[in-house]
Amino acid sequence: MKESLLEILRCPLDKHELELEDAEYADGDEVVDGTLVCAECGERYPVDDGIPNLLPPDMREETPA
Amino acid sequence: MKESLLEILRCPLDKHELELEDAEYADGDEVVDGTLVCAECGERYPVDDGIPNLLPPDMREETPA
Amino acid sequence: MSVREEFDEWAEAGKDKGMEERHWHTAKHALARMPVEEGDTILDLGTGSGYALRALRETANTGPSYGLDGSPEMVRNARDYTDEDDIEYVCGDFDDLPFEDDSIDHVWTMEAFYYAANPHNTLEEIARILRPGGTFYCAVNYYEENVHSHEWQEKISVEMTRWDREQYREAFREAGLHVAEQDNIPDLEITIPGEAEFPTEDWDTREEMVERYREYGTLLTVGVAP
Amino acid sequence: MSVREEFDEWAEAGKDKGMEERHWHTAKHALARMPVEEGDTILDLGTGSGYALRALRETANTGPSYGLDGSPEMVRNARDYTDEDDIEYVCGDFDDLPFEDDSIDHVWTMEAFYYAANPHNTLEEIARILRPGGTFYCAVNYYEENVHSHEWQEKISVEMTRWDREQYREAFREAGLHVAEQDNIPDLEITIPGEAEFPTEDWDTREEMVERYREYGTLLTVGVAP
Ligand SMILES: Nc1ncnc2c1ncn2[C@@H]1O[C@H](CSCC[C@H](N)C(=O)O)[C@@H](O)[C@H]1O
Ligand SMILES: Nc1ncnc2c1ncn2[C@@H]1O[C@H](CSCC[C@H](N)C(=O)O)[C@@H](O)[C@H]1O
Repeated sequence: MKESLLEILRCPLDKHELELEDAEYADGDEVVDGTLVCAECGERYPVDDGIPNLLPPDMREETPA
Repeated sequence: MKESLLEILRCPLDKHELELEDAEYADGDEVVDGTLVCAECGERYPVDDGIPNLLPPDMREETPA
Repeated sequence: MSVREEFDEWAEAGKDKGMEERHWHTAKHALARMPVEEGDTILDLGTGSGYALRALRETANTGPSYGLDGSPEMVRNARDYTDEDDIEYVCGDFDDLPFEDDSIDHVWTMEAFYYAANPHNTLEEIARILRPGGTFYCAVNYYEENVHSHEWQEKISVEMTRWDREQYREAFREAGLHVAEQDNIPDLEITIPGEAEFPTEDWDTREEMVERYREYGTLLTVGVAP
Repeated sequence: MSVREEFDEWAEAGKDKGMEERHWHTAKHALARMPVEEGDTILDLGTGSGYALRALRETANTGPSYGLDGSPEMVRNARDYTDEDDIEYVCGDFDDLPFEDDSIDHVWTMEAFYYAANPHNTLEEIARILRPGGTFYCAVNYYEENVHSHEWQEKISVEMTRWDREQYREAFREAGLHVAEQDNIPDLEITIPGEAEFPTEDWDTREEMVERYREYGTLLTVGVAP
């Protein structure tokens, strides 16, 4: 994801803004890894391989290996 | 035209309600002849053979015989 | 010649029925898309023979509906062809719609809108009389991208507006209508003669006739009152 | 099985590409009707292989656009297939759209809406994120009138919503969307074998297959945010 995506992405639960933490970049502004944190409720959403995972927490668990 | 058409018909010029004068009826509520008069500007519109003619006055003149 | 004189002549020559037959090829597909509910009030602008209102009445059980036309002779014909009590025909002009604000559920017009003397004003009038959420289905065969229609202006004394697709969208929005859809509806029914028959009276090449009907067809633009 | 598990399996089995190919027959006609302007922001709900956004980018020069899907594997594939910088894919659920209010010009969804756990809530979410005048193009092959689709539920563990045409219109309106259009878009491209080939693996009679594709096709309902 590009960092500019944060302008429109919101916390799925309360629709508040998200802050990007522990970001790793590639090609300048492409975020490949990191965590999106809701500025209001503090819920944390992973960015994995450049893909933000904004599934609500109860749907987010890893697929069984 | 049916008299109930007056609920929705308006003077084309100022969009005010119209009043029906000199009405001749057929089949009960079918107005076959008469005049529609704007309650606001007083402009008069003919009903001929059951058809209300709400062309603005300058377009309404009879076709040359 | 005025709209009235021009189209009174057409009506007297019986052209209204010919148009109905040809326009139906594409009009029926556009009409089928209208989100009409039972009892809805429809206004047909430039109703001609009045067929659209009769069709909607039969297929969708629409309520009190009105066909407006600037030609008294067209209105007379439309009325003659119609048995339905709940369909009324009215003589009036596109520029001064004689209806109350917010009183119409859906406005339909086929091959007529571009005759409006002031189309921007007509769109504002339509936005005025539509209830919130009401739709305006505007179908035209005469428009910029349909190059085969450009010559039509030479055959008629009434001045015609020739917008392209984008101009339609822009004008709708300027008048306060949301644009929900734009589409070309092909005429798949008109008979296109075999290669050997060309040139015909109307067409130099078969290719052009195919493009006119099967590709360009009818341009439909759908607006929605906010 | 959850949406995630079910569709991760589909993605891993490569079913996303198969769906793209089949759905494109009707999806392209619906996409062509969208009143998209250059630079518009599109959201594709249940994006699968992500083809709709790539197509709109190529044909209408759309701006930053987003494909949402509940299956991480689908999202991974969609991203792999896409070179465009301005198209982003996001993992998320229909019931909790992770987007700002009034931030999207048009929402598109093909063969996905009926998987929403709470479709009424999803419609409200769509109405929330659309800007005024933005459209929601909702295309489904699984719906009440398409009797040939009813058995699909047996093949999948995710619960599916089977509304009829009227229920779609009503639900849109309940969520505050105006309904601008409803239409069946036939699939004219799928090969229907000759009479002698029936019954086939999937179809008892040729008639049924013709009805499924050429008549019912894809149900499109278009909503507009006020
Ligand atoms: N300014 C105007 N006001 C009202 N009616 C007009 C008009 N300009 C043209 N018309 C009417 O629009 C019609 C165009 S012909 C199309 C008729 C019909 N809708 C059909 O599909 O066949 C004619 O009947 C003509 O009289
Ligand atoms: N509740 C939900 N939230 C998000 N995505 C969902 C979902 N339920 C199903 N989906 C996704 O919706 C897609 C349906 S398959 C259709 C894919 C694509 N639109 C096409 O036309 O081919 C799948 O990718 C599935 O993962």
